[in-house]
Amino acid sequence: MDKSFTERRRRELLVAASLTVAAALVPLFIKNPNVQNIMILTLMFGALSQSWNILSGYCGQISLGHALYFGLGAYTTTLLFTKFGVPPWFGMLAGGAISALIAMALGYPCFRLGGHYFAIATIVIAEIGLLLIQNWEWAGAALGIEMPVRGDSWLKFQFARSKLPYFYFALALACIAWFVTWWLEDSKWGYWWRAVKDNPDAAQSLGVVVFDSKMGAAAVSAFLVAIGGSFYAMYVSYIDPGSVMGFQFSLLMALPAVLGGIGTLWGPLLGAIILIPLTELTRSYIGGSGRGVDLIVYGTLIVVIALARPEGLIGLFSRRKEASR
Amino acid sequence: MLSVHEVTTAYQGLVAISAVSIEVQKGEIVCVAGANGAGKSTLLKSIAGAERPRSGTVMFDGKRLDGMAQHHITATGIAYVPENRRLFPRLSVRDNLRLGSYLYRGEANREEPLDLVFKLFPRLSERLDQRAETLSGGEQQMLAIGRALMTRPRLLMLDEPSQGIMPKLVDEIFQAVKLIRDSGMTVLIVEQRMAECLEIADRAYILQTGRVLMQGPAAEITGNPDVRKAYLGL
Amino acid sequence: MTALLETRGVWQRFGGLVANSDVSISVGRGEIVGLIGPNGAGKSTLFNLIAGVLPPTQGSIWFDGEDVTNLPAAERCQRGVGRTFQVVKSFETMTVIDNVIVGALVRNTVMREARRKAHEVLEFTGLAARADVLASDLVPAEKRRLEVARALATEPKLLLLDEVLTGLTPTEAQTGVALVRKVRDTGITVLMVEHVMEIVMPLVDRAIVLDLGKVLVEGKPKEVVRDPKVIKAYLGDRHAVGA
Amino acid sequence: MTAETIIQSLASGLLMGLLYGLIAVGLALIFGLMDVVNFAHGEFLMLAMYVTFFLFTFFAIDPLLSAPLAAAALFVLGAVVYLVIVRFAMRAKANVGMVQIFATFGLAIVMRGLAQLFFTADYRSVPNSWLGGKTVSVAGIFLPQPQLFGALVAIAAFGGLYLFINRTDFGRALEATREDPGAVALVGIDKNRVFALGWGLGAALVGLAGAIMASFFYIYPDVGASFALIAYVTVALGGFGSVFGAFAGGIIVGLVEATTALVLPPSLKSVGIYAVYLLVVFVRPRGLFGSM
Amino acid sequence: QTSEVVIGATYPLSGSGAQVGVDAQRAFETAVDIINNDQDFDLPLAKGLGLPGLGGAKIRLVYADTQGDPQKGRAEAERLITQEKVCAILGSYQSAVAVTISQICERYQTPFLSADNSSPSLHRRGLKYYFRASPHDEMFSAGMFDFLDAMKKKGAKADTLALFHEDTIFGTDSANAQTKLATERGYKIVADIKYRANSPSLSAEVQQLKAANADVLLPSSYTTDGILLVKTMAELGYKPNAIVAQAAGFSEKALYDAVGDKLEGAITRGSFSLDLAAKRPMVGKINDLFKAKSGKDLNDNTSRQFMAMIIIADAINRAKSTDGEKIRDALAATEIPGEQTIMPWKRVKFDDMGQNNDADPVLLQYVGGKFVTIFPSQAAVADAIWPMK
Ligand SMILES: Nc1ncnc2c1ncn2[C@@H]1O[C@H](COP(=O)(O)OP(=O)(O)OP(=O)(O)O)[C@@H](O)[C@H]1O
Ligand SMILES: Nc1ncnc2c1ncn2[C@@H]1O[C@H](COP(=O)(O)OP(=O)(O)OP(=O)(O)O)[C@@H](O)[C@H]1O
Ligand SMILES: [Mg+2]
Ligand SMILES: [Mg+2]
Repeated sequence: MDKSFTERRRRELLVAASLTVAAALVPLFIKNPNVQNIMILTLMFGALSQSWNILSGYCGQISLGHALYFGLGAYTTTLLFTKFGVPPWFGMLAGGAISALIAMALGYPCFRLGGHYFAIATIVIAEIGLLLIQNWEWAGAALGIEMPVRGDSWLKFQFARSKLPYFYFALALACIAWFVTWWLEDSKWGYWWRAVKDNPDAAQSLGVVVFDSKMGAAAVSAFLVAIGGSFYAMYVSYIDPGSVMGFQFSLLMALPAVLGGIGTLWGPLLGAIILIPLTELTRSYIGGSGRGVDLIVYGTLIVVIALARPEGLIGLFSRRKEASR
Repeated sequence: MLSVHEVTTAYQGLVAISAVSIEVQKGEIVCVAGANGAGKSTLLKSIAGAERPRSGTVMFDGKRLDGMAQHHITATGIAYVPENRRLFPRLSVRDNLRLGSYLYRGEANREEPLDLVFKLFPRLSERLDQRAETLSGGEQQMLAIGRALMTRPRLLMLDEPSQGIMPKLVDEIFQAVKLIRDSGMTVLIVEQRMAECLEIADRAYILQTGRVLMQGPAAEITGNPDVRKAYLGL
Repeated sequence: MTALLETRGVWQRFGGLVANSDVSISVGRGEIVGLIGPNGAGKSTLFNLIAGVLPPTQGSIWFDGEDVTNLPAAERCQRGVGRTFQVVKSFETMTVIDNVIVGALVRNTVMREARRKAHEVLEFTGLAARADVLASDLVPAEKRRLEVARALATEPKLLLLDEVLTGLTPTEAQTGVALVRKVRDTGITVLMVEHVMEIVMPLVDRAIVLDLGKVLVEGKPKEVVRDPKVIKAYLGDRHAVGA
Repeated sequence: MTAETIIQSLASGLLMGLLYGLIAVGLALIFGLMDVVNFAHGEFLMLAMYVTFFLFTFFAIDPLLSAPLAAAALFVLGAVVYLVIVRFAMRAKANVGMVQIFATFGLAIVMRGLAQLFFTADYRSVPNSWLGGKTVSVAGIFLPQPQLFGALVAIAAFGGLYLFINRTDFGRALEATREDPGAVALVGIDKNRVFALGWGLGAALVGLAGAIMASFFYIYPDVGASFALIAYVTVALGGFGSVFGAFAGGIIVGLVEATTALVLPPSLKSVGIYAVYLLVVFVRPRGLFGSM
Repeated sequence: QTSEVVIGATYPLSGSGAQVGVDAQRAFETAVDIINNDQDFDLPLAKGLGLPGLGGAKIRLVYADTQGDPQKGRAEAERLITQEKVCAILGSYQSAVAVTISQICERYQTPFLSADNSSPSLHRRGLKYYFRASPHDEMFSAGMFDFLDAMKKKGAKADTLALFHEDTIFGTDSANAQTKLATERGYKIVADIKYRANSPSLSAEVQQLKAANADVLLPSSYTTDGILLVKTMAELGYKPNAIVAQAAGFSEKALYDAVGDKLEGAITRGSFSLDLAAKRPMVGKINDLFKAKSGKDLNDNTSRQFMAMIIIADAINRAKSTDGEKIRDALAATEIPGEQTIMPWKRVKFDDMGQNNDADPVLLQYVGGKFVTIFPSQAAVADAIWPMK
């Protein structure tokens, strides 16, 4: 019994490693920048959703305001770089740390709130963040900030045409998010989170410190999402409050996990692999009509997936895995 | 009156009862007993329409029930009090009872069964404005039965009504069941407390791992030495 | 040695309703104590106070020689209070083994050990065959057993059992009774609520009867069931004759 | 800042707040009934506005008169959305809430797409309705007639809804279904019917709001977005599931919005609403009147 | 020789900016019709079929939907360049999206001709491939203040100003430019109201405008907010002396359809005026062509979009190539006299930052259900009515 468990864990690791290697090879063969862009976005959203999944999927605290942490990561990196010349690598870590701290500071009052009250509080707090940045002259306010283009450089993580560095960065991000989840899944935290999600009263009676569990999940989740935000800022090299901190972004971050299977190890990635190309391709190939057909197709697919597989697409792959979860 | 014929019901492929047949005659109290997980609750759920049988038929007064929606089954005259009672916790006792007569809304005499309910459980009449969730366990059970009676059933199905009830009330509830039968209803009851239950029952079935192991008049079952040993703990 | 658990003049009010009034009981180490009383007498409420779900309105709770009145539930669990819930509270989306691991983590920081401990407890409680089943797929009786298993995994000094043996046939109940004895034999003190006298009376060393939130009678089970106050409030005439 | 400015602000805020309440109450009803946050709520509003617009443009029916028609149309829409989408989304075993959020989110996108396809992306408005642009002025305080009318409708709708829920058998069935949808069959209630009617009713209330809005607001496929978030906050502030909460929440949101704009730059006026929401739930974690 | 020249157009085609994007499609199509077919207009490339410089090659347009999102705009621009092989990109309404698109264009050495972005910072980023033929907010605002100066000289009361602007990039830029000019030219700003775009209600904002009671109201709003602003002003009984708008919503038909009756005498800056048709008949004819497609008259946005297509086609024609760098050089050498445009501009000629500084804005007044040019004097067909009715 114990053996089959360890075996499963090992198998998961193996699958992940093979997938990583396979993914790493793809851009060597597919050079089309548009396809590469879609792959990068897929990995980025996969990683973001995986991070979101830690707080909302595993720990059950549905956050619809994660754009706040994404924006904090993006803004910290960009501001440190443009105002003080700090290389984005450091900005990224700083952004992550700031986000984690803010997540905990906000968690302090918010984690007392139940279900939808918590979700709305996260939306509202993210909106406040958005409005504050939008009115903060030094940070570019509504005009946003552009990362000045200064030619290719690893230190500044800037590459004019090659997408490979971005791709591998995004791949690494997805791997890290996945691995952190994998690792935490079979740790005290992982069990605590799931217990808190299922039944906080029972969890408490079994020695789980509910508040600390939520704080831990929030910090990890916010940290990773902020790294994603930094990556976005470097990749797109322009940020403005509306596009990195908007409510829509919070939803987009949650969507892959929900469609793939919330609270599961593979759900977010699977969801992203299906959803992001779908989003991009419908917009690119039918959005040009200007008649809203892309929205109809995209929205219909979301509805259909949500209805056909309410537990997430991961259910298609193995029913047993779900049962043994 | 009720005839369950070779009913098989499964949960996600796992068969819980297989080819179970039982008969209930009008005016009887029939007791169904068996170990944990024998499928007693599943049998009641299959009759009430809370679970859909995989095969077999359920006939009630000439009507075929299997496949019918649960609320329609209630409307044909079967009232089901599930194991966990399923009261409306934040509604008052009065509203819970009133909802029992939802099928008769608009009728002047919709509250007619209330007399019977208050006769059986006078305590409920004292607590009409209390929220159901604040009742004690026993009172909740009374309310659940009362609510079921308000649907004016011809057949009342009770799933372990004595569970979690203090000894004094257990007796009251069994006495109430007898009174209910005497007022003209038929009762199908699932119980672990077989001794008490067999005292009031006319006939009994014993289920084991999803099949009917034994059936017969209550007295006969009580007298069976195997039953005495295995189920009555004597 | 002091008692393992002591409640001193504990009151619990819910709005106007007094669920516990001036309850002072004590449970000695190694005892099995039965807490009985009519529905709504305040038994589960007292359990909640002991386990730290809410602080008492008044009074104090002492565990293992220390005042734990203001400690949160998780902390009390770490100190050795294990409890089950009358209305079962399983982690529905987790498997049986995972449910138990959560409990085992209190005293085992290494995952492998927690897992081993959990398996051990499942064996002990007879749930081993259901280890990989989702808790939501268990039948009520199994869920109650899971409650016990989870609590045992926390390696408690005191185990609070709230109607875990209901809904069992007499034979099955006997298995349950044996399990409780086995638990006590491993050195765990048990305080249990149960309405089925056939189970409680032979099992407990001492019975405390609660009525209307107050301690009505306390003593050896045989004496308690003969007490006219208990018969009137709780047992009913039938048991008076039987006893 | 003169006293007049303040009074005018409060009056405008109050009128707007009643409208917010009316928009939000449908959401509160649906939420209370089945714990579903309808993310297509704003799009329901959008559709109601288009219904009103087209009735006006093609049949010259004034928004005042078309309000019941819009409500009826939305009633059908709500019931259909429940029967065709939400009913199935509820089959999920875990994370039902999220699945529903995203099913309705998908629906919102589809509705926007359909609106753009059939109604084009153009901005529309009902130019000269009976009340449009008319104002009552009392002692220098201006009260626009459409909003005034809207406020009256909102109060009437709330009153009606209150009586309906508290005084009728169907209202009781609604409450019972909200308590335990799995148990209502035990007393012969068809939960799908109750849910469908609940959705219909919730949507119909949005329909009313949309008809009123159409006489003074612009209309385009994305118009719902402006109101959706406010509606969610209103409902949460008042307390999920509480119809009265939505009413009170609406008034508070309207007043807070108006007063914030007096002290902060107006671009930050929603910060006032958000801050009040946070303050309220930190003190009362279930909103002002919420029970769940 | 290529028989086809592919040009990309990146616009919001769904979402809240969709209406502008959809109208832009019609404007581009009108221009492409004129270029590809033989038309008798005094516009570059109107006569004759296609682009003579490339052997009569026809222009084909590819649209991409940015949804108003910088990241998506960027992705679409890259897709257009690498996959659709466009040789130039036109865009993009929202200035934030123009930032990322122009970056990508720079990286791929593909010219980006900004048709209608008005943020002044766009051309100051040292990009080689960025061009803008139309004015930016500073030029527009300068035009507005020139007009105000002129009115003051005539004795009109225009000393105090109220700024009313939305909080995204357009409103912020516009307000910044206006604030600067007001200080320089000695106007007093008595209210500076920044509001949240697409607010459900503007009563509080209008309250403050009313209280400030400035001589001139300077709104910078998109259509939605414009409609709500005007309606709310009427409801709260606020009638300013004069409105001088920073176009956007105030040059959209939808706004006048909705609240035109309340806007008699409102003034807006613009880059286009149908009055020009009197002097330059082709303007009227082209407007008819556009109207046949879209059901609307050319306006501030669509006219600029139309011109952008003509200008880029002209450059490609002169470059005699679809090579990005050659087109860029041709663009840099552009010199189209004002008469060969449909705009009231002096000419089209880019400075070394890619900005055309000879695109003079005009001021239009809404009188009797249509726009009348009132400033500058060489373009004006009527005197301003001041204060507005
Ligand atoms: N919801 C469910 N999902 C999966 N399996 C179930 C479910 N409910 C019951 N079962 C299975 O069906 C079988 C019969 O269960 P049922 O509840 O009918 O037994 P029972 O005789 O009523 O037991 P008890 O005395 O505990 O009430 C059991 O083996 C149980 O595991
Ligand atoms: N959270 C609460 N809020 C209000 N009243 C409560 C609460 N918890 C318990 N009560 C009330 O306190 C009283 C005691 O309840 P308790 O659950 O302790 O009874 P019990 O002795 O366990 O009964 P049973 O044997 O039926 O389980 C009851 O009247 C109950 O309704
Ligand atoms: Mg059962
Ligand atoms: Mg209890």
